[in-house]
Amino acid sequence: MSLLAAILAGMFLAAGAIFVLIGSFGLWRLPDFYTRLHAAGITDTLGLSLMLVGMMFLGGWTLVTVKLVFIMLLILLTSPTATHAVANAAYTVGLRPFGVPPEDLAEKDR
Amino acid sequence: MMLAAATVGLLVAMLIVLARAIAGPSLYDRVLAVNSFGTKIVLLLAAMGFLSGRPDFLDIALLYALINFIGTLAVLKFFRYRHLGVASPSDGKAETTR
Amino acid sequence: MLHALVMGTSLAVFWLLLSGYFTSSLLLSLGALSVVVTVYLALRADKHDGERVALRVDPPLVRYWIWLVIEIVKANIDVAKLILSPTMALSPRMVRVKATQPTDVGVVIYANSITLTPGTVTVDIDDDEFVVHAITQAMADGLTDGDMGDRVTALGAR
Amino acid sequence: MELLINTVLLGLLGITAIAILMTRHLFVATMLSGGYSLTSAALLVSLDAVDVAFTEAAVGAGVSTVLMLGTLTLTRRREKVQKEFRWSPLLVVTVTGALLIYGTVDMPAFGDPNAPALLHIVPEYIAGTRDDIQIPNIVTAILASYRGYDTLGETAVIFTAGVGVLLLLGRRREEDEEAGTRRPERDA
Repeated sequence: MSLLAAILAGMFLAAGAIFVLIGSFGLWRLPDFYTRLHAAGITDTLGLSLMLVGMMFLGGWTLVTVKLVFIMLLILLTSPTATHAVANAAYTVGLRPFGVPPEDLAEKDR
Repeated sequence: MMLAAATVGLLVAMLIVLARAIAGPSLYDRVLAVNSFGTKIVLLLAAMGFLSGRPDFLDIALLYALINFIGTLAVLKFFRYRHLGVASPSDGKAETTR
Repeated sequence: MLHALVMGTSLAVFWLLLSGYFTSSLLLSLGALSVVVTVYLALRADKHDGERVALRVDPPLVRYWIWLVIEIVKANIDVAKLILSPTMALSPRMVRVKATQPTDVGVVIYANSITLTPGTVTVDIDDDEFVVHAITQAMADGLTDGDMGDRVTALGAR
Repeated sequence: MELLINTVLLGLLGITAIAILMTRHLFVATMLSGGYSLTSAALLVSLDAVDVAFTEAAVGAGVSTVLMLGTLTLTRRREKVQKEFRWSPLLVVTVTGALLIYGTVDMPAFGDPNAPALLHIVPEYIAGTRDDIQIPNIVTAILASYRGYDTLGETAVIFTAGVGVLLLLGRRREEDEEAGTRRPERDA
């Protein structure tokens, strides 16, 4: 593995880990379910992609990289669906969002 | 080196997310936290493959990504329709938030 | 027939890439068998519900992906700053966004793009309107000016 | 590094298990046990038991979560609170646990290459797999070929169990349809 690839891998891994940590921290810190959805989104998109790209640099041009690409595509395609499903389930039963002005909500939820 | 640091970061993140899964407060927070936990396990498995020098273990990470998605959808289908069979719209509102 | 051929070829490529066995004749023949069975089952399922979703990769879609990735990175940094700021100046909004895409696939791409971008999550869909939860007023405004929607419509998804 | 990962994963398992014990809410217990399966499968990967990890991921995190949810649709969402403390179950559990631990005293040390199970027939399997079965994965070769009848029996048992569960869950659904709409439960 060349030095450049090693440095790039290290940078991507570090950045990804930082974003994963920020996302998890947000999941703990934010006040309600709907805002926490966004924090989980950080982990699922940028944190995950950056870490996997870093690992691709470690793997080089091999089948390992192909598998990493598959994992990344799979999660990027399925995570919005899962997020929407959770959000939709919560909204359907009328879980009230924190801090949203009342004129935004449907009649039944006010 | 950086890989080890990133792995430690992942482990810390997993602890925080587990705390959210246990603390709740609503059911949906827990589902979200467990789903996010699953994503981190996928990353951890991939990182462990590289740490032990055997990246073939990625197959399991791939399987996890699939299982995690299917599991979340099954849980939410259960939430919305109260059973796992055919959906009937009248059941959608039966669940309270906690 | 063409459909079956394309599907079979892509499944075979997928199998080879995942397994990494290119030489053992026993394993290759087992892989080929599984491809044939999968194609047969998929064709049967096609007959049952008649819906096919074709995968399409062409320059406009690739351009959209690149634009989306840049948007996602920007939104990630915004939300990360928000989480780390000591005051956490949240101003959550629920906004309604019109989906102008003529096809189901277009609507799905639009809704998923909104959700994939941190800061905005599609919470509900009524016919052609999305209910979107945005974590700040600025994120909500960025969505309602309709740039992303126009771009998805311009894709001309069938 | 490996030690750190193992320790943290074991710690996570412990925390999750205690949380499952503490909660009275059955749905929460189901969610957490899904997380428990994911974690324990990661632990199995780090112990190099990849095939077991595969099974744990598919069965533990996937199928059993769905089965437990299916069960939850048939029952209440909350555990009944036991009023008085009963000694007999505690006694049974303690004695059984003590016996099991006593049994492990005779077992060979973890990873001992001279363990009896590894001396008798395993070297033969390892030597023979490549020429006899021509499958790269030794575990697969042993399970599906050397011990093929064994595996067939196990699969039959699991299949029977699955059919049984489906019959139980399926019957309830027909009853529901006959009874019309169901009364919504508000005990969640």
